[in-house]
Amino acid sequence: MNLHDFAVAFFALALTGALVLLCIAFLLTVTRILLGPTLPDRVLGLDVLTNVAIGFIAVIALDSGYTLYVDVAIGLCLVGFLATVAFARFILSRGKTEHLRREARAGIDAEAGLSGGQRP
Amino acid sequence: MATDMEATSPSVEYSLEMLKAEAMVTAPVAASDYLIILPILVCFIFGAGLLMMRKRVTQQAYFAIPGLVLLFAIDVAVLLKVAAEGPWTMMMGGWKPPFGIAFTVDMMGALFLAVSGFVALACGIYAVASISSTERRYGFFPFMFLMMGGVSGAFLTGDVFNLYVWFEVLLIGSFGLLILGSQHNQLDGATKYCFLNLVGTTLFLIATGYLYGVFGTLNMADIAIKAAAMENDSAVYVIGVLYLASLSLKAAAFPLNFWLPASYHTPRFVVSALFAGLLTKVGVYALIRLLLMLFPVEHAGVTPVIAWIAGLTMMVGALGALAQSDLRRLLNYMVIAGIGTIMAGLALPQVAEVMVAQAGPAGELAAAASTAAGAMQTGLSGSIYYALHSIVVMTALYLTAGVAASLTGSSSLAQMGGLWRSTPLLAALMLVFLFAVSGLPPFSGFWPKVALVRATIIADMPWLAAAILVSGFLMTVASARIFALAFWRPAPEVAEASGTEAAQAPHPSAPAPGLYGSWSLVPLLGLTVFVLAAGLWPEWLARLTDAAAAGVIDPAAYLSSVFGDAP
Amino acid sequence: METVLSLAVACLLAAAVYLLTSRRIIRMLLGVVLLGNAVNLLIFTAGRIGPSAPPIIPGNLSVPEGLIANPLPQALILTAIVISFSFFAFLLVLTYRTYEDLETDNTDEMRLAEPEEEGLPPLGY
Amino acid sequence: MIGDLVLILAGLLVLAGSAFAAVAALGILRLPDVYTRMHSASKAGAVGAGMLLLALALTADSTPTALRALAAVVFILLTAPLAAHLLAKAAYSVGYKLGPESVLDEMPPPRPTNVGTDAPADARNASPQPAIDQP
Amino acid sequence: MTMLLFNLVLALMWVVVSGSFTLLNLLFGFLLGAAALYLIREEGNMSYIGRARLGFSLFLLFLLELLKSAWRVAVMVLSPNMNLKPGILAFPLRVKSDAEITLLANMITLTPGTLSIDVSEDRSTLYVHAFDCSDPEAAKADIRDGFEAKILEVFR
Amino acid sequence: MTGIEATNGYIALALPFLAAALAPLLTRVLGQHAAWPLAIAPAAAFFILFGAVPGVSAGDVFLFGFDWIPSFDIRFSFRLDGLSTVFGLLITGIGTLIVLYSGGYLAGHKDQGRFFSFIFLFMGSMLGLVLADDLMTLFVYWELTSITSFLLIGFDHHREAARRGAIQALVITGGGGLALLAGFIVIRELTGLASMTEVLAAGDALRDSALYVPILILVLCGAFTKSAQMPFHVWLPNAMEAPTPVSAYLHSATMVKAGIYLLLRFHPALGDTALWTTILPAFGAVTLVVGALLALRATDIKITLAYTTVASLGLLVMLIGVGTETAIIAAVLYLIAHSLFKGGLFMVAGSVDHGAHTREIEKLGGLGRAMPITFAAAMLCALSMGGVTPFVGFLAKEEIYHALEYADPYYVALMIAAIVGNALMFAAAFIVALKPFVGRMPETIHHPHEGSLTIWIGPLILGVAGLVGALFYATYHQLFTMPMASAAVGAPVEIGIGWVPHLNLAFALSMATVVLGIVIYLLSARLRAGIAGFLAAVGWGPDKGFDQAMRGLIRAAVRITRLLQPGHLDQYMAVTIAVIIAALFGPLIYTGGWPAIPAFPRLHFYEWAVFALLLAGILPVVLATNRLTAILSLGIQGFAVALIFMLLGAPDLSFTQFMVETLSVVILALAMTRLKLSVADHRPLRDKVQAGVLAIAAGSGFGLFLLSIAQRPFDRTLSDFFERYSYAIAHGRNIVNVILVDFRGVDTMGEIAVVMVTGLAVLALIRIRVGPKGVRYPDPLEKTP
Amino acid sequence: MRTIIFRTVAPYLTSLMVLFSIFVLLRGHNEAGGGFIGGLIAASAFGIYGIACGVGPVRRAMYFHPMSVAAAGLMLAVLSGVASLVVSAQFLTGLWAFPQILGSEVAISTPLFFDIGVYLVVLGAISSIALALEERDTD
Ligand code: NA
Ligand code: NA
Repeated sequence: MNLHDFAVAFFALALTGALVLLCIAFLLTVTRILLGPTLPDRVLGLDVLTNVAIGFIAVIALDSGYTLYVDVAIGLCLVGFLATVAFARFILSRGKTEHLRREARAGIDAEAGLSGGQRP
Repeated sequence: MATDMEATSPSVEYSLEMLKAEAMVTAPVAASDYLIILPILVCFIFGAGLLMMRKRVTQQAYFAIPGLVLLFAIDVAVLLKVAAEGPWTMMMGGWKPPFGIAFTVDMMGALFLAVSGFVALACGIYAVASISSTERRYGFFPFMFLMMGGVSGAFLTGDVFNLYVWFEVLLIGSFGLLILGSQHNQLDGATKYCFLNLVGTTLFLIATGYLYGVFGTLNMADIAIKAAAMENDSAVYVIGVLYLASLSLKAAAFPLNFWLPASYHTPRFVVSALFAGLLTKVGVYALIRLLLMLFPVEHAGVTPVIAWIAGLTMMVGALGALAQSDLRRLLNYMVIAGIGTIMAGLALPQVAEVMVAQAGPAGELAAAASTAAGAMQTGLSGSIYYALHSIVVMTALYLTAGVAASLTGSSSLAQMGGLWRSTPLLAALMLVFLFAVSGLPPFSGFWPKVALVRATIIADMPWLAAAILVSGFLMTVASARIFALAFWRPAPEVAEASGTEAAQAPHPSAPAPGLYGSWSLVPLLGLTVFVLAAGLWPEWLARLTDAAAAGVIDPAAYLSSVFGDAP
Repeated sequence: METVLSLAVACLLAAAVYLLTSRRIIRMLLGVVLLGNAVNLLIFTAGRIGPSAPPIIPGNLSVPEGLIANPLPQALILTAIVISFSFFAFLLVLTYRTYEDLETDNTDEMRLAEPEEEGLPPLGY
Repeated sequence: MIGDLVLILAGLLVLAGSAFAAVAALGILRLPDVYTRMHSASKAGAVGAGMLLLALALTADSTPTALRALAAVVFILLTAPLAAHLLAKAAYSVGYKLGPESVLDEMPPPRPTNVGTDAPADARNASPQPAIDQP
Repeated sequence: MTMLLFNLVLALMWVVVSGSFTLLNLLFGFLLGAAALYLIREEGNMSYIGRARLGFSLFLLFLLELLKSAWRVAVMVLSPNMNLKPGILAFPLRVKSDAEITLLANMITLTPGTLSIDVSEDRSTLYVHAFDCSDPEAAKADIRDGFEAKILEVFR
Repeated sequence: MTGIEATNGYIALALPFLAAALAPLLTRVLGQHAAWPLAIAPAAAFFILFGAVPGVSAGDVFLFGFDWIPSFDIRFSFRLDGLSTVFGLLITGIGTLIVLYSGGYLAGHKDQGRFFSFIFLFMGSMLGLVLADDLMTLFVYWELTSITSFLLIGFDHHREAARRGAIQALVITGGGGLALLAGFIVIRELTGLASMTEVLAAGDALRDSALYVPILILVLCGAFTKSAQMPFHVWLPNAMEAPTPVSAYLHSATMVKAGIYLLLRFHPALGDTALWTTILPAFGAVTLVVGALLALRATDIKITLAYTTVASLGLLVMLIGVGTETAIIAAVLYLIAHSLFKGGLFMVAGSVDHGAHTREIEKLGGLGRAMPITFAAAMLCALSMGGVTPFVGFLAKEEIYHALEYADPYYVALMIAAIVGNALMFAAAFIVALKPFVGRMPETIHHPHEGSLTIWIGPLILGVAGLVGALFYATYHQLFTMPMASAAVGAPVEIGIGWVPHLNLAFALSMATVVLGIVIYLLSARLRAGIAGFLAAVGWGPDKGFDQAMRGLIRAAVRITRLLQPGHLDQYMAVTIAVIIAALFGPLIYTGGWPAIPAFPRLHFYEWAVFALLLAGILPVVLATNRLTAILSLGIQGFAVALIFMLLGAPDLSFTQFMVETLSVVILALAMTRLKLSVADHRPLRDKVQAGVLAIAAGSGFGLFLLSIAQRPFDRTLSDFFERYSYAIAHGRNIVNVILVDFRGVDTMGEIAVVMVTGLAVLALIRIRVGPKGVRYPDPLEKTP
Repeated sequence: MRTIIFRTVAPYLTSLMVLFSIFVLLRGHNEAGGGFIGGLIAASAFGIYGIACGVGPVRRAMYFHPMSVAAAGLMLAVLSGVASLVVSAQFLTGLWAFPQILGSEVAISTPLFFDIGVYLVVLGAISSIALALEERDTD
């Protein structure tokens, strides 16, 4: 096995490994988004999901050889940021109303051990 | 200029001209052929232009009305050209069929186009008098032009997916018009209208996706040819029925008509008028185009279903009209009844077996040997005629009701009144429109109804003929009630309207009394001209609708306009 | 792949229908988004899943090299995506305004266009 | 030779990047409160994606593509801290408290009047808003 | 001046991103950049010079710290027993200008164990969330002597 | 064409319409005197038609017309034969008098011009109806008479009774009209007969046709409703709400005769079958007797006359139904006589009303001195109506009894009905014509006076005409009755009956009728009370039934409409989706277009992971009880879809999907910022089950059909074309983008129009606002440079 | 969201994104991208600017009302189709010119203007929506 063969084999293996890791990352991130318990947690989850997706795109681009997929990744960078900003803004605004402050408290309760999401 | 530039381009291969000859329609286009694209261009350019000047509310009319006049003139020119020369096609982008998007206009499309331009002009003139500056500022005219762009595109396109796009254009334009004003009932009505119509267009898109999956093409002429070569394909059958469902929803046919009575009475009268005239008819048009022209075999298979839809729609519409106490909501149901009548003409099978049984009893007398094809031709011609009539008359009715409501301050039958005394001309126009919508002679609704009854009787569907006549009867009752209660009856005194009625605030979207001047009568008179012309001297229109129906049943001219004479 | 995609379409559509038949407009809005995605995948699948090479002609050629993914459904879907996004935006703002003015997102409680307490029409003449 | 080394380097970057991404995901799952999770997201997440894009840049078949991948890395690095900051600020302002294991909080509690008002803090932002729905 | 500089940076980025190293493309990028900057003309009143020179060194520092930071997070997350003592520090700022504060805050976020949450309204305090608050003063000193010092050195 | 030029025919047909157009103007200028110039129009039409009489009485048939709607094979054509010409003469002749009468009767009325217009429109319609040859031409005029009578009956529209009468007339006659239309269309389409001329020529074939029964029933529906046969008669008395000239014209001489005309017209073609001779006499006899009894019961002289009209129509239908030559002759004689005397009597009633300001029989009396000419006219008409010689009524009555004098139970029954009916009508005639003028004048009447010339000239002429016709009976028969009867019989007939009584059974019965009539007249007050008591005991009649039917119809309509349009979006949506599912499964099951069972898909593990991600995104969107979780999960499934696109070679799609999905979630968040929505979001179980069933059906159906389509061979021609020319001609390497901006650029044009309109619509939605409490906010001003 | 940090960075991010959006627009004909995506990115850029600095600066930055921008875009797209009518070609037929500018060949074509029209429409309409919503939020 010369260097070239090794490099190619290693790279292929690395890609497979990366895909496995990224699939795991997807799974974990989705779990956080679903578990919550607070809105910032979920938004954070979505932010990480964006990053993982960017990485996934990069790996698929490497795997398939269609490097033009990098453009998709760039687009995702841009709007991923926008999404996080907008959600931050959303969280900030929802803090305004008394009603929602109750929700916020409930969210903190949930953080303190109560189950998330399910409340009358 | 272009040829110059191309010649100097180094990256263009020497064989570019050869390639172009292979892929493109290279012959220069006759100036008159551009007519086919002009309705959309006019709508878009005027719509966009008016949007740019939307803050100059007082000047919009000087721009919008000439635009609508231009649109109507172009539409008429298209009609005249089709009448003189038959269907013609323009390939968008110059790509050969079926690769590019074809715009093909035949008699049916041209008729719908011309009448839609006509009512748009009427509504535009009416709107100048009735639409507030706020509503102009927030885009009444752009919405209207863009919606007309969608309507015109739907009538002109020869490509199924493109038809979907025009549906969406007209739908979003109608959304804009529907919510303009933001009255509470408008918001409620718009919610129902929007969600249900969205489901309808989505179903259309789904069917189109399947269609592409089966045929690999989107050009209507191409599909017609390919479908004719397929024998009883189950997928085509399913697709045909899906189109039927989707377009029935667009056309507000029972049992998919919920959105119409839930919303049409909520926007401004002129908007209701425009909607009532056009939107549902686009659905009917598309149904004829797609189901009857592209899939005649599948259509023949579902004619009993369409007959049921037609009959029930007529009954639902007519009974609904009787059940209403508000004039606008009553008119909503009249729209539906009209759709049922139109659908009756689409319920006639194209296959000849049906008539064999019929030939017997009348055997010795059957001088005019009727065939099922004749039934379909008559019925379809009647349907198209009725649809055109319905476009004009429903528009006219809403507009007239708008003036009436502005004069009486209400659109409730219980509170309107005295108009026969105070505004006899308006009342007379209303009466003409009411008789027309009821299908009484000598107004425009009568002849198509005769044609439809004839066709259903030839096709041995007497119950459907009975349904047409009974719904006409119920509409007559409803019309007579409208006239008696809102026009003949003296206006209820304020003291009389005590108790619950006086306690109620006026209908929120009822316009202020006396808002409109005599300007609003101009479009009404124009519409009346059509109603009378199509009622007293119907031959000009009957000939056109006959040609339109013939063009659908035997689309050879349509196909050859797309692919040339050699298929 | 078609099988899985059909399944995905089925799931998306089922979810969309489930949400669209709700009384809450917010939920219906979510249904609209899912419906849009379902249709897009449907068109994509109807255009068949062939090779996964993107339909882009490499810089040194004038026609694609080998087989590529079917470009036409992609273009159709792009149009459809844009349109459904526009509709979504409109419906969302409509919902927002409806909620502001009518103070509910429950369609059962919105009875302005078709009020509950309608009397009979005039029975006289 | 160089190409092979680059390929191996890219392989290493791919593995490291995906590992960081997975760690970031694990981090937001394991860490106790939203603020600690933010560390994981903004650092490991950004680095993970960045490394994978870097690997793409290394093996890209054309310079423009490689440069675009690098531009994407820069963009991520530019925005990741910003996103974390905004989210953290929003969460804190609204009143999402630190987790119970926290040992210190020197930040003043959110003032009710200030919470989320977004009022312009200085003259520069005092752009007049059209008063629309105030009768 | 600063605008011109940033405009040039934009033009260069355009060339990089579009991948066509021609004079024309640079010119085009410059024009586009100018247009893009025109859009934000109100906000572009930065008042420091020499950013181009310093930017690069800062950026390298950034990258290094970032890598370290990510590594520490990874180690912590993967360790079976996360021994956390998190909390929020109030860090008194010496840097004053918007740009400096922004730079510092972003750097702090990308460095190990810390994350900027907010700047007080009077711009005197930066609130920082830290993984390890067992010794707050030491942590603050780290920042003061590290990044803040560097920024002050570079900018003044 | 000999006797009459087609042009003259068209002129005669057009004259009333011309007058209708001129009437408002003339009335504005000349006031009530406009009646004189206006009367020229019907008079001229009368003379034009009279010009045809010599030819017609010689048995000629004049046909003229032109192709009206060749596309529908409909002609605008007319037929002048004995039947139509005499009808036309009655219409125009009496019409002339009515116009004059209206001039005086409505003198000074502010809507007199409008009234003239309507009555001329009606006259034109009626004339067209009787002259029409083409069935559709006939029908158009038929419906026009319904429409114009609607306007005339509702002329005094401020009164609810007038409005009710108008609606009732329109509903009943209009409804019958639709049946007639159906009948005509059946004739036209299934037998190929397009005109009266053709129908008359094909009588035998028609009677033998299997379609005879439906055709007959449909035609009879039209005729019976128009000619007020029981139980459709209710509209006629209620139509008395119209001004008296209208009653005199429409409800005596013309419109109600349209049905009779139709029966006479169709008699040669459809008559003389068992069905015909059963249905018509049955309806006719009942109508005759009931109408006559109701006439006696009425206290308003106009109503009395109206019911006698009903009775007369019954008599006519009965005679036509009997259908023998004598019966038809009798019908013709009676028809003309009736037009003359009933028109006259109605005008008399109007004059009485005009002079005494009441029409209540109990409050009338002693007017003879004050209104001598009217009294004279009344007596002339009444004598004719009573069948007294030498009046045309006598001729008719004699012939009627001739026609029925057979010792056959069928004829005996009809004869009894005829005698009873005639006697009752005799009494009614004198109640109207004699009682108001003789005896003591009640105190309630002040200053009774004779009307102007235009008021009394009409009834007098009609009364005299009835006398003259009988005296010069030979000419009368020659010119009018024989041509008419010949046309109605379908063969030339001779009529010889004169005013000199011959002692025969008919005369005896005639005398008996008179005697019985006198008795009834004398006992009229008691009889009236008796009938009224009986009716009160019954408590229900078709008139009440009409109201009940209308209300029932509306109530039923309301109930059905509420059921079908309950106002709940979720129900609308569920039904809509259920229908869509049916539309999918119906043909799928019917044609068996199911997919083959697919092999297990072979995907990479990461592809499975992406699909799992999709599922992981969908499930919480559906199931989450927390809205925010649902919204964020929406982002997850969107990402998954985008990744699927990318994996399958669609970078543009993937790019766009990422952008759009994220932006959707973002604007959802932006909009939700202000909504004080509760985060919790529960759904009742019943809802969930219903939605779940629909969801599973829709999902599985569309998915299966998609799979079955994906299993078919595919035609990739279009894409091959795009690939070949994308770069070569369109200079683009991204084929998808080239499709978007070039190959299918028009799609994109529409698409951006959608985007633009969306922007504007959102702006309109947000900026125009009505506050929650209905407060209108000022038009916001935007501050943009 | 008017934190010092965000406000300082946002303008530069915005111009960077606008630049990138134009890049995506112009290369769309040959690689992934195009007017729609470009327009969305540009609208996102203005969205970020708006969130950071408020609606007023965004409105002033765009100078024209966003809906006018959208209308101009539609007009441009339509007119680029009309151009082919001038040379007697079918509507929307692509016309190409490859002039030499400063030594390099530049492709100017009606499809390019069409795509720019798409870009403007999307930019205008989406910004208008975002600004309208944002305005409602911050008053
Ligand atoms: Na309609
Ligand atoms: Na519609």
